[in-house]
Amino acid sequence: KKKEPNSSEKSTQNSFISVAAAANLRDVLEDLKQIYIKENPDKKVEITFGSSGLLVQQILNGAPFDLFLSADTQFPEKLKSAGKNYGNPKIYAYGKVVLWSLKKNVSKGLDLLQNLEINKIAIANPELAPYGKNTVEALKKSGLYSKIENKIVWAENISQVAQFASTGNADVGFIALSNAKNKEMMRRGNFYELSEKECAPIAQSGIVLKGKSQTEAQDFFDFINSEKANEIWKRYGYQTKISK
Amino acid sequence: MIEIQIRHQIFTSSGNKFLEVDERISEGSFVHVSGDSGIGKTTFFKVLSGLVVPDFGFIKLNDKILLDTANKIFLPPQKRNISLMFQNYALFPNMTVKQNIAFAQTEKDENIVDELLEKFALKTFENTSPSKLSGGQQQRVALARTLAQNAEIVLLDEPFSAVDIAMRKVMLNELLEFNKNNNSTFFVISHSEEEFESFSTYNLNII
Amino acid sequence: MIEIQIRHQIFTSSGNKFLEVDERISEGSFVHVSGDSGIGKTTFFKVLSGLVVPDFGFIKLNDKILLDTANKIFLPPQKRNISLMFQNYALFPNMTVKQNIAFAQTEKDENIVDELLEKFALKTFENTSPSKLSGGQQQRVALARTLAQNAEIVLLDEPFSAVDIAMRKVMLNELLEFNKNNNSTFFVISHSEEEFESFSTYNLNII
Amino acid sequence: MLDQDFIYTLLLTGKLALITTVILILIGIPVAYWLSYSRFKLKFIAETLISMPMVLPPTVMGYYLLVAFSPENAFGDFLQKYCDVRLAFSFQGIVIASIIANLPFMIQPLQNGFSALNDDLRQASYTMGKSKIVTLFKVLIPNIKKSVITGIALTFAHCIGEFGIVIMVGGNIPKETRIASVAIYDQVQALNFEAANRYAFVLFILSFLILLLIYSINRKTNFTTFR
Amino acid sequence: MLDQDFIYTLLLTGKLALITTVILILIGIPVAYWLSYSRFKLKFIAETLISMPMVLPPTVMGYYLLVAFSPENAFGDFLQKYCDVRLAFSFQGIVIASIIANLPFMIQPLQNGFSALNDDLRQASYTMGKSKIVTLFKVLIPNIKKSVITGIALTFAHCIGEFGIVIMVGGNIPKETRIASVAIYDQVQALNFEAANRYAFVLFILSFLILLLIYSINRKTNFTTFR
Ligand SMILES: Nc1ncnc2c1ncn2[C@@H]1O[C@H](COP(=O)(O)OP(=O)(O)OP(=O)(O)O)[C@@H](O)[C@H]1O
Ligand SMILES: Nc1ncnc2c1ncn2[C@@H]1O[C@H](COP(=O)(O)OP(=O)(O)OP(=O)(O)O)[C@@H](O)[C@H]1O
Ligand SMILES: [Mg+2]
Ligand SMILES: [Mg+2]
Repeated sequence: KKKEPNSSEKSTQNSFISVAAAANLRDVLEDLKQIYIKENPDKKVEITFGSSGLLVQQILNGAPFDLFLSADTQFPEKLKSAGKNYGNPKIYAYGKVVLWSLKKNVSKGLDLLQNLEINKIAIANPELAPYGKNTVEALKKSGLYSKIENKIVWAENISQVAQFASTGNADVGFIALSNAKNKEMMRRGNFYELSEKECAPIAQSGIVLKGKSQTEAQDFFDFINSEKANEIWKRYGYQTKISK
Repeated sequence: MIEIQIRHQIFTSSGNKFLEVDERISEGSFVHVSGDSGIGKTTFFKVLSGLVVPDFGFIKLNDKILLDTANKIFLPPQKRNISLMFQNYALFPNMTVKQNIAFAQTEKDENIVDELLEKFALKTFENTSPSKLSGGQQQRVALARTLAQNAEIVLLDEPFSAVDIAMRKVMLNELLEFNKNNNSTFFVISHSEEEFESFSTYNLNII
Repeated sequence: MIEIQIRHQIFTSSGNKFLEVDERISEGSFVHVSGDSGIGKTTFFKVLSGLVVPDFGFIKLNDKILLDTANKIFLPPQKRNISLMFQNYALFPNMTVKQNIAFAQTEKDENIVDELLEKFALKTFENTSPSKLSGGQQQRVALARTLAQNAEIVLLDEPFSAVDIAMRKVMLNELLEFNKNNNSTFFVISHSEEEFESFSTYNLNII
Repeated sequence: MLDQDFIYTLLLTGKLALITTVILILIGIPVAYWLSYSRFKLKFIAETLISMPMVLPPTVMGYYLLVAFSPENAFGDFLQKYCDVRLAFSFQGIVIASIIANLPFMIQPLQNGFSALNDDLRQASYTMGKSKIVTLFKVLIPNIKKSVITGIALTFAHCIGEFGIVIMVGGNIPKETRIASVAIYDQVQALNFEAANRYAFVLFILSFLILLLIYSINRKTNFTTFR
Repeated sequence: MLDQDFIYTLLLTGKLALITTVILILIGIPVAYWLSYSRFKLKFIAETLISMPMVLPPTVMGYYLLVAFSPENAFGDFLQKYCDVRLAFSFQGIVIASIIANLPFMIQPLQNGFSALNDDLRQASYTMGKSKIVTLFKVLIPNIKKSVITGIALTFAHCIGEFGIVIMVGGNIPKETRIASVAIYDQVQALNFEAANRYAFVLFILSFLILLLIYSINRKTNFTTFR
């Protein structure tokens, strides 16, 4: 605990795994890490959270990460085509979209959006965030999109949507189920979970990267995908399988 | 009639001392203020003009009370109609010579500015920044500016220290003429006593 | 022997003019520099001390060439061993009176500093910031500081303009004594000609 | 080379920077004046407070503003009910955010300027019967021109580049709150490097030209004779 | 109230801010000196260039630095091969990034200070035989103390709060590049608002105290007699 290896030691000490993960995985991964370390006391796992896009930038420019857990499936493909990979991209979880509100009762579902009391609807930028992309697709499919288009405020990512909605500046917002299950978000507001039919779940994939700790990283990634981990994922609002 | 009573503690070469003035001076006088270096002449001017509030002070100009510390009356410098020529000139670097002089006028009158420029041999520099002038030239600008203000009381802090003898004569005459024509009261600090003996109507020696 | 040849264009009240000096002055002289206001006296001092580079100039102090524009020789102010008392004093606000004087010394000697403080009646203010002094007091600090430097050539730009007559005598005597003891050459700009007539060994009138 | 959207975005950025800078001059001058001339003993505490917007990460600062602007909150509620303004997601909102974020960049140079000025100038103007206002505008400000220019340039430049607080308060609404720095950031996030480079290049050149203009006002050198 | 991690993070933040400020003083004084006293006609272009790091969004600026530092690149490769330093994701890297980002905050106030100083002081010192270096340290710098303090305070505060460029170049590695502003940002992103509040509060108070200390050095008022 006292002596943390620094970057130069990392290369020599193979039991050290450096993970880059999408910011919304923070709580669940911390939990998974604790369990993994308890089982493998000789291993060290260090997780850096950030926006998937920025983490990919860093990896492309030589960041010393061994495993990348993206919030989508595109970024790991990009890393693969850049030849940074050790293994192949693999989906580790699916996220679900929920409609969340601080004050309004959203239990009735999407129809509420047309309500005149709803002025601002926060959605993540579909060009940057897969949750935003799937939300927009869902709204288009239901025919609601054109009716509420002028109420939408675009956020950079789902965290920001959650901030807009949880402070009451946006009346409702589309966030991830995992966000909605956060302690503070649970306490503050209520949410409606969009069914798989209403909105396609968001596949999130990860990829093991080339490097000195690639085999250890693969082991950790396998653990994340194991049956044992399923329970944890569910608790935090992720699915590990979807009905095809 | 100008009534002045001041008592103000200052720190001089011989330790703490009181600057004490108690005078009644009739309007239109030409007062020569003298005293050792550091005795409080400049401070006296700053008290008159309202830039320094003395420990105790009473100043009355005809019926107008400018200062009465006992009754907490303090007319700010802006309302005293007293002009002051600073020992270090305090010319405004952002204005030309002409603008400096014109700025001081309460009633704008370009003719007067031109006249002053002419008399003090400053015409050539009217559009120059005062920072580009020689010491004596700057002093002349400062004097012209103070006169341009046309105040009831004119305070001049060593107005001739940096000019040559010929120019000094010109300036002095200008002052006297101004003094007579406008019936304004002049207080002039100067170390060359002889020069003033002949025409000063009052001698105020600060000790 | 000090050889001075200067030709430098300046802008005066009568338009552009050449400041021209061509003199040979023996070491240890006490030179009284006179001339109309704005004629170029201060500029002449700045050329001597190296703060202004003239259009044409040649200055030689014994065998040392300080300036020779024709041959592109220019000794910077730091290397000329010429001290200059500025017309506006240029005292350092970050230092006390004593520190100002001590700073100028090339060889530190606290006794000399104390002596100067004593002679110019500045002892009481030795730990005061110069910004808190009266005009005359500041001028005395500036003079003391210039003497403390103990340079071969001492340039004084109106050193007595702000002090009273008694103090002026003290300072003048101090200068003369210094001039004799150290065999340094003094150039003094002053408008009170009479005062200098009796003891200046040379008169340099700039026209 | 640039799409229409980005041109709108640039115009909006310019508008935000201009409005912020102008308002900050209007706020900055009296505040800096007070900080310089007041004899209030504890004004160094005020100086410290003015710097404080800088120590919080802009996005976090933005989050707190969101909380303050929220209609759930007394302040935000008051604004919405009685003034019919909603600060979040509006141009007004990002102007306010941007003013807070840039406060120190305007006030600090101005205050420095006033303090460095010889106090005799102010006193001389007063003895000429000039009011404090006339003195401020005719004597003090013209003599701290360099400080004013520094304040304007720092504020302007920071306003262009700092988007954390803006994006947090304003979201990313085209023609309303989407400024150039956000657009560039988005392109970098989406790994569209070429678009990002193109945008950044244009922003850089335009800002360079504007700043060049601001600084060139100040060009004349003060040291003519001495080498 | 605070976990051990956050204490490490605070220490790292302090270290970064301190090192950046010290290096920037060392760089800033000569640069500002040159900008103030050089008679080079085009120096307003240099002034403009110094402000330019501000107009790009910090993350984007960080992105360009990341590319420059990348071992995929000639410069980064050279550093790694021949000097055995890797700038990206290391403490050295974020120091360099932070220096670039804060350049204008140190240089501008210093330059303003030098320019506002009466040039006679410098000339007087020269005629006393004092070298340029002695003059700089004994005469010029002590007389622009207020500007130096402003420069230090602005740099320090901005260094604490600005994380965009740091997170991009340094990632988010505990004890190496993870500074407090990044930690707070992380907590906000993870919607752990209470933890974020707690962290922000501590950071705010600590910065407040340090800035208070810096500004209080400057406290003495210059206007004693005049009301
Ligand atoms: N910094 C400057 N820049 C440009 N011109 C200047 C500057 N200083 C002085 N001058 C001009 O050069 C001329 C000579 O000035 P100088 O200061 O040498 O005169 P002086 O003989 O010392 O006068 P005085 O007795 O009034 O001090 C003046 O006419 C003045 O206008
Ligand atoms: N700003 C100031 N702060 C504190 N003390 C000052 C200040 N200005 C002057 N003094 C002190 O007050 C005393 C009187 O100063 P004042 O300037 O009034 O003298 P003075 O009679 O005008 O002298 P001089 O003929 O030398 O100009 C001096 O001893 C000086 O030390
Ligand atoms: Mg005086
Ligand atoms: Mg002169």
